[in-house]
Amino acid sequence: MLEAQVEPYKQLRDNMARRDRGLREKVTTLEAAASFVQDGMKVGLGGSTMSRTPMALIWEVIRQRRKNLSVSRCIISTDGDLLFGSGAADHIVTSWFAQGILWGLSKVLRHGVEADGKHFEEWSHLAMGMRYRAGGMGVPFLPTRVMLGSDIAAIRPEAKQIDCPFTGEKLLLVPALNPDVALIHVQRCDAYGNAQIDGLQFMDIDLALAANRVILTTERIVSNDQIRRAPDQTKIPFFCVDAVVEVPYGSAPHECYGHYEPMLGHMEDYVAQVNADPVNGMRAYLEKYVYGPKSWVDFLALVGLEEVLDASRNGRSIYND
Amino acid sequence: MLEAQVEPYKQLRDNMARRDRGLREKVTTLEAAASFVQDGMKVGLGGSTMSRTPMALIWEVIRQRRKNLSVSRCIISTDGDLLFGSGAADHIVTSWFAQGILWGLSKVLRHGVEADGKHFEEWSHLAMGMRYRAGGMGVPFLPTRVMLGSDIAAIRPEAKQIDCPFTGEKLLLVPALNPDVALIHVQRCDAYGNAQIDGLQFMDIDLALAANRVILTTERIVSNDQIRRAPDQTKIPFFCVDAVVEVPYGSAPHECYGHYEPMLGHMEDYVAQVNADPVNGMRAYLEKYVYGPKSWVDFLALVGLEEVLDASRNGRSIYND
Amino acid sequence: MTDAPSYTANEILAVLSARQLKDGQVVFAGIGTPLLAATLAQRLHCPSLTILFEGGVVGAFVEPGKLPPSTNDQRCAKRSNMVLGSADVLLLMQRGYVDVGFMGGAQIDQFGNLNSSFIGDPQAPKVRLPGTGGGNDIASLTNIIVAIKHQKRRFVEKVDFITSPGFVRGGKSRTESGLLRGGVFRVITELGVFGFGEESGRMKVLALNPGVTREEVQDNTGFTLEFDERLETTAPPTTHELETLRLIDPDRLFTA
Amino acid sequence: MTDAPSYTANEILAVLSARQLKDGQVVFAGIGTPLLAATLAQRLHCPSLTILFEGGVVGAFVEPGKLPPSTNDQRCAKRSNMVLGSADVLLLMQRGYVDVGFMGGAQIDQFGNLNSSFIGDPQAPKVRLPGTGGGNDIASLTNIIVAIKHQKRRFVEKVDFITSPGFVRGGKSRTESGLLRGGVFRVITELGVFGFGEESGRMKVLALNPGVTREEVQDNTGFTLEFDERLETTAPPTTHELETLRLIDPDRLFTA
Repeated sequence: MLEAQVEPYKQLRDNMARRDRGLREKVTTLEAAASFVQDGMKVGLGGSTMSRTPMALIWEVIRQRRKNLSVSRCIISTDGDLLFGSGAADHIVTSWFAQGILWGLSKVLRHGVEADGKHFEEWSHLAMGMRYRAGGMGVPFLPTRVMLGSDIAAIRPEAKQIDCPFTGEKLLLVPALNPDVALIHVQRCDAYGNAQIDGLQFMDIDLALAANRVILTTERIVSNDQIRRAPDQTKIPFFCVDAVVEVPYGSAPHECYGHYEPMLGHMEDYVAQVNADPVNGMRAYLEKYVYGPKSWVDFLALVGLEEVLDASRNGRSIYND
Repeated sequence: MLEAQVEPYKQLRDNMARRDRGLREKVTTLEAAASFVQDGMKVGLGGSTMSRTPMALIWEVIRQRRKNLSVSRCIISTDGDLLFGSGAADHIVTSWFAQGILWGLSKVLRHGVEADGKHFEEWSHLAMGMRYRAGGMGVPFLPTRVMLGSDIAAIRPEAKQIDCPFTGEKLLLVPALNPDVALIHVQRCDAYGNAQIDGLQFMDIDLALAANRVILTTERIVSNDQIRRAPDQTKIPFFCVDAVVEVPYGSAPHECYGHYEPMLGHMEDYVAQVNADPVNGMRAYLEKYVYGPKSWVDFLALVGLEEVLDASRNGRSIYND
Repeated sequence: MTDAPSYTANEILAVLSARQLKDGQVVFAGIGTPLLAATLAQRLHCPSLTILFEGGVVGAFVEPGKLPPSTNDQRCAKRSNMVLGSADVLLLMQRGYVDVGFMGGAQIDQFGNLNSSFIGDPQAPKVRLPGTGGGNDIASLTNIIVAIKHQKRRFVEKVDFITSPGFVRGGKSRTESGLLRGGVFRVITELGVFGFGEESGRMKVLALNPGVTREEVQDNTGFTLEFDERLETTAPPTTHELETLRLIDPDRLFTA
Repeated sequence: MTDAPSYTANEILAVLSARQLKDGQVVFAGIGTPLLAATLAQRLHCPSLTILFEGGVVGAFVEPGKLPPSTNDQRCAKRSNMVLGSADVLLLMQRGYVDVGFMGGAQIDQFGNLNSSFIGDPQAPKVRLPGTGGGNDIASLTNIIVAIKHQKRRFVEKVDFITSPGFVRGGKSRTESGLLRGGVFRVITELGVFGFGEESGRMKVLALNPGVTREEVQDNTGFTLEFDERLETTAPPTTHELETLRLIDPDRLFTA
């Protein structure tokens, strides 16, 4: 699989020309939105580690039994586990893959890569950012001063080292990444897809500009009037966006800045179960929490109201002082 | 003058290493701040056309009788006139140079370039943006798809055309621009220099990151506490900033988003006077409005209280609806 | 029409330009006639036209009677959908989000190249013009409509300087220069509407404005014009179009 | 000291790391010990230390008892000076705004190269580690301090995989690789403080922690260590340092 192949500009523009970029309402259901993701696609995920992960969308993609996805994210976490463990993705492009330092290595990642033929394509964090940024700018690469001299560069011939035509300095050119579809969760957007993101943006803006389709879930759909009262707060313009779904707690059990912190009780139980047995533990988790629930609200109920309310209180406390 | 020479990375880093980037209060006077600008320096200006122009700083730089400046800005306007006309600058790097469409060509520019040996180094607007951005990113160039096939590229051999090593496509690499000092006016910042910009940002963020020194004027100095209540609204981090001056109406007679619109009566009179005679008209304007006043407030008084109040009412009206 | 309304050259320029836009498009508009025409279209047949300005505005709605003196003023941003950096709004165009760019120029040639930099020799210019601004970027990255006054000194065989590329030297020369998409597809003047030969990249007359003859347009042009086989006559500005235009620009800032 | 306070290995790691920072510096800190050490320094001798996190935070102040589970959580951003994109905070380092990077790793070698990617053959790894995150970027772009547990399997002659470059193969090889600035300048472990030979780029012992012998540190290291001519003994963590540390991490998330 040659993931880092750069899309020729003509193709990128032709794909874009076919998109409906007109001002129109795009509100739909989680099921319909997730169906933009088809087998074998390159999928980009918003957020980072346990923050603003588009969990409800990933959950629905897995429920729709997608296969052979190549998934990229700046830092991937539980979402990477679920995508590998469910068989939805066999290729993950990121700079770091684990639940977070509290829980050590991901055994699901380890099992997938060491024993199950899955690929974890590693780039430095800045390189990931520059790959999305090049994709969003409509250029085939961006120059960086990282990865040089390291074995990451050695195993990533998709990046090209050059001597700078201006200074003679060695530089690494990282190739543009234009996912087929990006899944992004935001605090609020309007029905057209004009999105505001509070606090940490991670690589979401570049990702949204780079992707050939963007699906937003949002804690809340607000009026276009409200968006237009503070246009300098819009972080993703509506014409990048192809579908909008209102999904409160759409990042659970991860956090959404200003709304809720991670649901750590659920995360503790999850990690204990899948690290004890990355195959059967994961299978049981998927059955109970992904395939089992009738709806996202049903999933939240399984996480537990107390945990959800605790996470919310912690999340809102960022604005207390 | 070879303006587009790219600073070698070692030199850029060594300059940076010598800067005091610690958290410290930097509030000073307009006179002291403007003295960061020394003869022959490369000076970058924030804002664009008639918006958020760092007019008070430029005014003070001219009063300090600086010479041989090379000044860059995304779009330059009255400020370019004053810098050429006063003799402070002999080289201007920009994409567009005029007062604005209402007043046609700048006769000061025309006189300077056609008859007085001054240089107007033209780049496309995107190229200007990418030059500052490369400078801010610490890379020697950025790739673009503009200027190709045009005579702007023909007269700008400082930009280099390449065949993309990924796609074979023709690209133009534009060289990084790292001004010696940037002059930027903002709506508010704290005493350390953490700055918020409302509305149109233009190229100010990239410029601030690219420059080797940054001088801020601000409508208002606020507490660090206020900045830290909304850290995602900080647009320029304090460690980019070397001096802070509180100068209400610091962009007059141009506009400052949300505070005041351009003072069009003054602009009308100015343009009539300098376009009638770009040498003597300009000399008389400088005597009266730049060298004459005892202070910036004195200058505002010459513009006239009614005009200042009108501009303020119009400026604030952006938040009426 | 018996009581055809009267109008200025700039007014028919704005009205015909507005007619070129389709609802739902994303249009990048320069200052002057382009801004006016896009705003006019938005109030006529394109209620969901998305207007972008170089200052960093996405989804603008300019208020009638409050035309901005440049596309970098706060009036352009008021109650818009998004405000971002100047380079970033141009990058949207490089990425392909924009359908149409809308611009002016001081000089245009048979291949649709625009000059807004130098009259005379660039090394020792007779007139130093203001320069490209975003013009070169718009012309390089998207399909453009040019609104320009029709005068012989403006419509020249070869511009003194290519600020904003059209079909460069005609034929495949635009693509060969590395400009893989976009290009000038319409020129609007007070005399007519112009397109370009698909193979040649040379300007041709698609329609003449009411009362304008072939001779008149040729006489005002510095190179030999082709006329389209299906040459049309432009429908004159309607009372509704003109009234709406005058509502937007009551002070005739851009339509005098 | 007669009543020397007791402490864990992770605690002395955090305290000695904190001591490496100077007031007024700009420090880029990874999760775990680096975050803890930077926060500790800020509460001890560096009240105006500017802490950056990979999640996009500039000028952070982590609240005692509210340690974030990663540097991408909102707890990192609360009441900070600035929040921006993840790539942009790393670009600040590429531009040169950062004085010190502060990171961990799974394996380190004699030239200060760090491995956090693979144990064994990268093509068929025995253990697939989490990867570089921002580690490679920090190590490539700025001067770094590494805080790491001192075990023979971690201190190896040659790392299985260079995730984050130190002095690469020693000598001038770092610069020759294109890494023109930065480099590892301190390694802190529970056994001592280490620097690097200016010419050789090889690790050497600068100081031994209280009660640690030359033999003990050599026995726990997979390559031959040089000892600095002016070998010092680290002053033990003070009661004030430990109390402050325990106030910051009362649940011993990072110091167990």
